Amino acid sequence: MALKTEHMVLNMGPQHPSTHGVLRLELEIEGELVNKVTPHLGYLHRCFEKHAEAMQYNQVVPYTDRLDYLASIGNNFGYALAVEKLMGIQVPERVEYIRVIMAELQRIASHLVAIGSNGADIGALTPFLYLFRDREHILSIIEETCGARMLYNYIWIGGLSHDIHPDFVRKTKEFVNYFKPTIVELDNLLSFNKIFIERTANIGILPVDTAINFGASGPTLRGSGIKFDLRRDDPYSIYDRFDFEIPVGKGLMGTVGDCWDRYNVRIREMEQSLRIIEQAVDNIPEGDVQSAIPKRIKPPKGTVYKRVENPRGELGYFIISDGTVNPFRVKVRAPSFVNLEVLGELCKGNLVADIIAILGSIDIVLGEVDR
Amino acid sequence: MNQYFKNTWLGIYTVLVGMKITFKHLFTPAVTIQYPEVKLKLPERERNRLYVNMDDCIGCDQCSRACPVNCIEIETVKSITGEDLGTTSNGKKKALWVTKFNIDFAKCCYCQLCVFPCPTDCIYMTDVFEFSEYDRNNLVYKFATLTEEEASEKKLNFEKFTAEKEAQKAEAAAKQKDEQKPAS
Amino acid sequence: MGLLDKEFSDGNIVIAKVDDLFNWARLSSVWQLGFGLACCAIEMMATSMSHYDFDRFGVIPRNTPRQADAIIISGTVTLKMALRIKRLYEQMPDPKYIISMGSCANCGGPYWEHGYHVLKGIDRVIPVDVYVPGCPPRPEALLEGLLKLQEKIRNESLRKKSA
Amino acid sequence: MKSAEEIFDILKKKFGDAVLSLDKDTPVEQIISIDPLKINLISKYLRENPELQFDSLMCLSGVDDANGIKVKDAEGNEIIEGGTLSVYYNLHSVSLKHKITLKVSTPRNDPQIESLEKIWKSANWHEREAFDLIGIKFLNHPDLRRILMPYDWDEFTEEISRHPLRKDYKNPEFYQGMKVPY
Amino acid sequence: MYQYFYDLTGNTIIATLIVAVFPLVNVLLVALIGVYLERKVSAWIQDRIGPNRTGPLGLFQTVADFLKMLQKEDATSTEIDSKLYNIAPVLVFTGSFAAYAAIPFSSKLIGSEADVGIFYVLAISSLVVGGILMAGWASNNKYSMLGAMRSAAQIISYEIPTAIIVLSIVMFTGTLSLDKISDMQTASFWNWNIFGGAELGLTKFLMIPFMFIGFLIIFISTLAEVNRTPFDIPEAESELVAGYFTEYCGMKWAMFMLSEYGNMFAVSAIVSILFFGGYHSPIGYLGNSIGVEWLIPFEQAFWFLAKGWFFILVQMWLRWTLPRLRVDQLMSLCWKYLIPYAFVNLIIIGIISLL
Repeated sequence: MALKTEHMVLNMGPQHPSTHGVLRLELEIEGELVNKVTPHLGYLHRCFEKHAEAMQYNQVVPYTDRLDYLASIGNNFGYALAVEKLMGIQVPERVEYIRVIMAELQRIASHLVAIGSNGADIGALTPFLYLFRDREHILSIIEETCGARMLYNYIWIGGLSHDIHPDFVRKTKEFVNYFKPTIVELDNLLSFNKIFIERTANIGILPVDTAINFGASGPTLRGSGIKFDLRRDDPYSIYDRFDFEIPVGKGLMGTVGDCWDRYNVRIREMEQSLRIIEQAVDNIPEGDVQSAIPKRIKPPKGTVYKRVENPRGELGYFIISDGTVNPFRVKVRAPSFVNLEVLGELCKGNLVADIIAILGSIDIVLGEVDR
Repeated sequence: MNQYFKNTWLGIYTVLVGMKITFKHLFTPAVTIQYPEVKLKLPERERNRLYVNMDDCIGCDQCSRACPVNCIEIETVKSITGEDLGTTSNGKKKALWVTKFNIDFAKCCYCQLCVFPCPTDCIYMTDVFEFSEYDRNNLVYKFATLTEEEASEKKLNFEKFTAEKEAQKAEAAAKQKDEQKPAS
Repeated sequence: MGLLDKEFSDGNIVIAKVDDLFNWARLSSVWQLGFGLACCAIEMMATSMSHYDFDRFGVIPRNTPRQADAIIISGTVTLKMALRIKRLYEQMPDPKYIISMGSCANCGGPYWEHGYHVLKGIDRVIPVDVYVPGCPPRPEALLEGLLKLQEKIRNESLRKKSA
Repeated sequence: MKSAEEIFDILKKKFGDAVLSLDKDTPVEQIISIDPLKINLISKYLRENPELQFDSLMCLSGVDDANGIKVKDAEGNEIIEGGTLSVYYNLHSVSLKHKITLKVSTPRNDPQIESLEKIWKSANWHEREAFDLIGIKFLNHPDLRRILMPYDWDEFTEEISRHPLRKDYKNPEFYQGMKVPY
Repeated sequence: MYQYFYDLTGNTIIATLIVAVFPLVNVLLVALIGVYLERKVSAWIQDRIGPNRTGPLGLFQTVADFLKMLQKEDATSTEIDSKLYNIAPVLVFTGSFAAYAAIPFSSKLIGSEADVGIFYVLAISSLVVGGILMAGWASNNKYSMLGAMRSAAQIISYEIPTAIIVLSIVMFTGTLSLDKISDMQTASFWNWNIFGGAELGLTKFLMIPFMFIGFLIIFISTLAEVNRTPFDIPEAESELVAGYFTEYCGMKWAMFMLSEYGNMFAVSAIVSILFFGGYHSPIGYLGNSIGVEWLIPFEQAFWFLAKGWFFILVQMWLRWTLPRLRVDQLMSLCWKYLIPYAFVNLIIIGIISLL
């Protein structure tokens, strides 16, 4: 006869070192075993959508920065593409190239934080610091061009806020050369460390059909072994011109779709981003980056849904225009928001320590979850 | 059983590999920038505290309208005929007294949207970022060069001027009426 | 203040020296509550990383409020979060300090006008010692804010406690 | 790959009146309007039909159409009466790679839409968000609570400040003793 | 040592005091320097500088931390079990400090030359578990509770491989006294137990690989006993906030830290006594060669401290390299790997020493 036991409710967050911000998880635990996870959001709900309704179209760009603050360029990119699609603007080649390079640099920077904090959650602090050190290189490259370290307000509707800095191409190439060996070092230090593998392999397995049904995207979806990348499957900007692979989870250390696969997909994606940058950085055509910026941004009546592949997944902007200078409604389909929903499914029957590993491997940014 | 020994070996081996890497880093020089003593040279496009060159400001209010945050407050008073406000450095004639030009840096989001529309390039971003304060009110920067007395004087002047003008207008209108009356 | 709960009515040389010593101890080991809110949290993390190295100033993150001396409010405080921050603040032992980092924590920042769910300045809930402007502030700016805080602590005295 | 017209024809044939119209006027996106209380049946069909296979719900956006009449209430606040609230569904098929946008409209004074949580799990939080910010009730939703705003928001605020993304929303003065406006 | 100082001073009280104070000073110094070194080592590994603004090279950083903690308010929750809550840090500290009584710093500097030295150390360090459990329970905090439970399970499990390896050394040397074990490894590093002990012959060479395995096992398991990474799950920062001392602040928390660093040194000392010759110099004594007899105990103390610090540094190095294990993996590492290996090792060492 089983003893009657009571479940303990453990509140993780909003202030907790590894909830990546102000997420609150309500864990129902039995000893260390987790029976149920209920995420509570909204501790960083900053009313983006209300602000967007009160702003003019170009004034929304600084606010999009603050959604996914680790990948601001990607946010700007998606928003600019959406409004451009609504207005039918064709941007110059040079702008396209710079946008792609910037977005890929930002993708690397964002993955660095994601990988690092995933490692730090599991207890390896040193790789985290190494990765932040490398991220600093990317920030300084972007900073030289647009003047800010994190929130760039760089990609505008129809163009860019600044042309690239004269040193940009040289520094980017230097960075690519610098960064390749550090990926190898990271692999040796963390990815193939036995303890790290033990902690992440076979943990939080996400089957493909569940992932799709939950709308997961980005590395979370690709970690489950499906080749789906918007850069390839719904090409935007000029991504169809570049040659790159889509890394997917293969179950190298355990089962397909476990934490290690999601982690590994991010590292391999950084390598692919380097490839794209290498291809693009030599071919930037001449031109004026601000020539296509409309004097007055007043899109016609209509709706548009534009999605881009942000580091965390599919970032979609659903914009309704009523023909005035202010958007009528801007809804953000934030990848973290949707990916986080999987957490409840993944965590059942795992230990408390695994929750941290799983949450780290999903890689959420609370600014985007709560908007 | 094989797996058992393989695990043991992998455990020890990967730990040693990791230790080798960190050992190498023990002797790599630090990348730290020792802030108060060493300061990085910031790039020229650096976006930090705004500065307004009031000599060039014509009080057109464009920056304030471009600001997504509404952190720029501008109040202007029209100049009266006869007053010479001078010209800006790119030759624009000033026509407004700027009595208030406040930027609240506690609200500012440093997006640079206010810089682009300025017709005289008098508002721009500098690389000054060290301006922490003990009191939040000190973060409201007042750029207007006119003192409060001067500002109120200008306001009064303008009111007087408009009043005079109104009076003149009224007089002229009355005159016109007077002139029109006999004609009809 | 633990051992030193008695207030001293008027100063003398000994107290002044003890003051200096204790102020020095407090200002050289400001342990922050490891706790990030929003965008600024990333810059706060960058400050503790290799490039800027918070540890040089003796600042290390402690995860529990019981062992922390300072909170760096790094980002937008929402109404939902404000009550939790207040509770964290109350759990910290005296003497405790608050650095408000970034526009959002200072007064709501970009969200001050239409932010229906944003607290317009953390000083509406807990007292703030230093305001660091910026959106987000550069890591150097945060360090400068910390230096300002150290300056403030240096001028404190046993006779008149500020916390 | 199927275009919006083809999908519309398939749906019209199958469901008749529940599928209202195909909106072709908008510049970039074509929208199929659907009856709010039949959306779950149609969605199920969309997902399970081998020709369509819409296996993923990309986005679900609640919108306040603000097409009613603006009136002043007793306290002088401008509120909107009548009109509709809408929900847009952006669907996508990972396997067939086609997209479609659905729209349902529901009266503002009693907004009710069938929940899609059973069909696409991702609808769960999106619907909670629409309930939270716009105030649309999703029928048969397993856990229809606020998601972004505080759970006790209703206790501290008046009727007009319940759902912040409605166009006639007015900020409350205080929440739990904290002043809300600047 | 007591006898030595009694002869020197002729007063029991003074002799007792001196004997008691020396390890205490050592523990305090270990904590002071240890915390500083920890921060510096982590900084160097992470390409940083570490504390450098408090005093020259930041040397006074820990002093400042300590002075600051003195000033902190003793903030507690109202729901605590205040008796247990207050006793816990003292108990933990006592446990780790009491172990020093039997540790020989040099041939003269030894608190008690008990014949059951190593047995005593193993026994008394288990007292820490009680303190930790008390702390976890009394704090009335779920994180503390989880941390305390983890800690109890961990320390008790890892005592088994430690004890087995100690047993094999005891079997090999034939004594429980730490002083005697050290004394057997005198003269040269070639005589250390890790190199098969002092007796030359075939057994010595057969012994070397198994002694090495023994050393690895005891190093790993003592690492786990003092809750250092990769076995720091009781205070796992990213999971349990701060583990069993989540609710402690100010000086009470400092007691925990003090005992943690005291423990670190204690286990390093045990490892160096069992395998690395204890206080004996690897290269012979300066005092012997120049004929100054009184210099030898000081040299011995130096070598002992040097060995202890070396292992502390290795512990730090490991800490800043490795991620942490999960609680069940920690257990399986202990029961499925360390204990079988230790047992086989014990049997083989037994057979070899019979040869």
